[in-house]
Amino acid sequence: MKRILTLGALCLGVLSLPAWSQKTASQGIDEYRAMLQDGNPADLFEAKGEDLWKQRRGPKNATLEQCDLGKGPGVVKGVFVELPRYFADTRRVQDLESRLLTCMVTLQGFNGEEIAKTPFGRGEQNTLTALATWIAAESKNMRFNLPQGHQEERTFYELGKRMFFMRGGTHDFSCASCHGEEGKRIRLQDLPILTKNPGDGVGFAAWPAYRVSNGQMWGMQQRLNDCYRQQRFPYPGFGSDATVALSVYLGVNAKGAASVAPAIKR
Amino acid sequence: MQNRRETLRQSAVVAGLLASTGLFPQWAHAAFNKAAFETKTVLDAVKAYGPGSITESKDVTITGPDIAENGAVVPIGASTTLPGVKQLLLLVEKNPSTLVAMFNVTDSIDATIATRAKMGQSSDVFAVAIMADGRALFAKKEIKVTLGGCGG
Amino acid sequence: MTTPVLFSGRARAVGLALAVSGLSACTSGPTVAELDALTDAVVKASFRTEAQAKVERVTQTDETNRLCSQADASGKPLDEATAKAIEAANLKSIRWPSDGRFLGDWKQGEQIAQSGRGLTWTDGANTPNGGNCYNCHQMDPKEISYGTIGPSLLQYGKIRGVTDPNSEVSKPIVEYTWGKIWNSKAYNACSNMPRAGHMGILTEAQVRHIVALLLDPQSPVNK
Amino acid sequence: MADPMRIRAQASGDKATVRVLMSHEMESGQRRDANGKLVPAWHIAEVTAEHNGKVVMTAEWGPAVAKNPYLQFSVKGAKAGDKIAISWKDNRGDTRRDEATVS
Repeated sequence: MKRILTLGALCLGVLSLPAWSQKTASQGIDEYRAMLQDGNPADLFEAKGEDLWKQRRGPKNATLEQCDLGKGPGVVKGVFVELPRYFADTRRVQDLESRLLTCMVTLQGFNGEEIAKTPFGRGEQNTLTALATWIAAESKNMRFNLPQGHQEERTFYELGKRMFFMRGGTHDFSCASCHGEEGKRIRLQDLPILTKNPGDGVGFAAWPAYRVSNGQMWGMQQRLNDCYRQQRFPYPGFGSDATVALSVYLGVNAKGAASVAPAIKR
Repeated sequence: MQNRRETLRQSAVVAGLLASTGLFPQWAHAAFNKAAFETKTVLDAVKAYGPGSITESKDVTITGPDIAENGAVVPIGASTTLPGVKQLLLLVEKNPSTLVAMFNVTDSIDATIATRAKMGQSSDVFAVAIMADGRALFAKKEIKVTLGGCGG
Repeated sequence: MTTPVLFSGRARAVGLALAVSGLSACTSGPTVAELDALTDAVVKASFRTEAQAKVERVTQTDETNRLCSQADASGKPLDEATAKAIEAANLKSIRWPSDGRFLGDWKQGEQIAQSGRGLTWTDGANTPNGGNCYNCHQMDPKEISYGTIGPSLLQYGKIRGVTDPNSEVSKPIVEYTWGKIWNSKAYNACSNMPRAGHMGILTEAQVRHIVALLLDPQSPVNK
Repeated sequence: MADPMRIRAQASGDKATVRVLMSHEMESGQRRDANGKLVPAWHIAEVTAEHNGKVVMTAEWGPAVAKNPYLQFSVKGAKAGDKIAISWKDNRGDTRRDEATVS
């Protein structure tokens, strides 16, 4: 794990700021976040993703330009705000990242199982993150509208709801422990309510995002993975049905929210 | 706005051409002053570029947030309206080494630059303008560093 | 299967494909019971053990978590009798201090309250666990970086009239405080709060320090 | 080779604002790896900005510039169609040069 040592030490004892009133501190943090909006390093990953989409790669030396992300082969604009969805060819509900992986397997000949097992931030996982960043960016400011026409999409919504409320781990946490009520926060971090549309560019509508704390670009799969880590849950498989179902639940709830992805986050 | 795809394509071509013809810019303009980046105080860092003392000045401005949610990325900037500025320095007093960045300013740019620094802890942050006449003028601002949620 | 199994575990792929394709033929959609069973299958297939985060943490959750999760997902709170039964079972499981001492050192309690470490798959197995208290509660007024998922605990002991935690009159509050930290579900069946003692998050000594942070008149919480 | 920079240069009045994002680890030299060994500093050390081929600014950076660095400055007299080039060199000797057109 990457962490600047001096900052790592802070993590144990978050600095107390005695001279600061509550209001001033949160205003100060809003000001800080606003300052970071101009010049989001996600741009670097976006450019890389676009390049990777058009590059001949893999054992089949092919591009991804014929990849079908839900709106037909090669259509990129607008797909992000309608994923996850059901795909007839794989007969599965897939999110952006698991669908991209399918295309890397079918079009380019990559070994999907191997890539799914690769830790985030390494090898072809970096490819998936960059691709997801670019594809998300192509739907910037569009509004979420996940399809629920297919029975399996509705089943996955119900499954995702159960995942969202599932308490477990050593701390009995569920997603709802932190994201089930309006206006709550952990430390100074505001928590979006995810049982309904939390607003434009919040929650599901903000990932992939660049995280300033570790200088990493994260897709939704990694975001959910880290939620589960902090929940003290065991490790969710990349593109597993649990994570895709949860995404369907979050995405359907976010209907109408404008996407700001790729965002910049703390 | 400029089409990004075109920009990138151009960039790559230019980089390739220059690499093959050896036309990379002359690094002599900015030979890295390693000693300056090893100093532990604001004054010592400034001394590494010549001036022997520093004076606070209203004509120099340091920009940055009052509070940084994460010390890994803290937006800071330096500027001055004074004519005759030669160099702008950005420093974080309590970092292991104080100097963050030094900019050689020419008449072709505004004496206003902004970047992002790492901060290990809450600290005074300095902008120093080294003038053509050898004076070093500074402005400072305290930036508090905290972290938001911390699940471990 | 005609479609390639791309990256899923074999058990998951087979189990789910059968379950879902069976369901998709049915126009009215799966029943609640079918969905519950499917959820169990998906959980089993999706999660794996990583370092100290064992898969049993989700495949073998206890009755308390199971019933509360179901209630949350359905949007219907538990009925009174079930809630009382859960509380009674959790109350029975509380381990009271072995030496009769409820209060430790509030200064150590503050450190434990600050720490959010421990028990994730990236924490070393020997990392001392933190209490995560400030993530959800306000405590020492000097710490402004506190969460609001739980109630503010500012002046916790003072507003409950605890001037001498060792006195007989303070006993019910002291015991409740210990019990709440040890097993929050003993007092509120589906509380959001972890069961710090019961689930082995904090040791007896650590719980003692947290109790002191909340009840010691010298603690900044009560200043 | 390092990944390309993202350079945006926008003319406004008699100058152009240049915003640059660079792809670089900017390893602080303070961090320890899993074995407790200090990870050596690895950072962009020298930066040069050119306007139509003429050097308008140079800079020296230490490892305390944040990862994936951001730089903003304004070039006097730059107008739409002009070229802005940014080059960097890190303390391992890696270099990168990218160019953008002022819009």
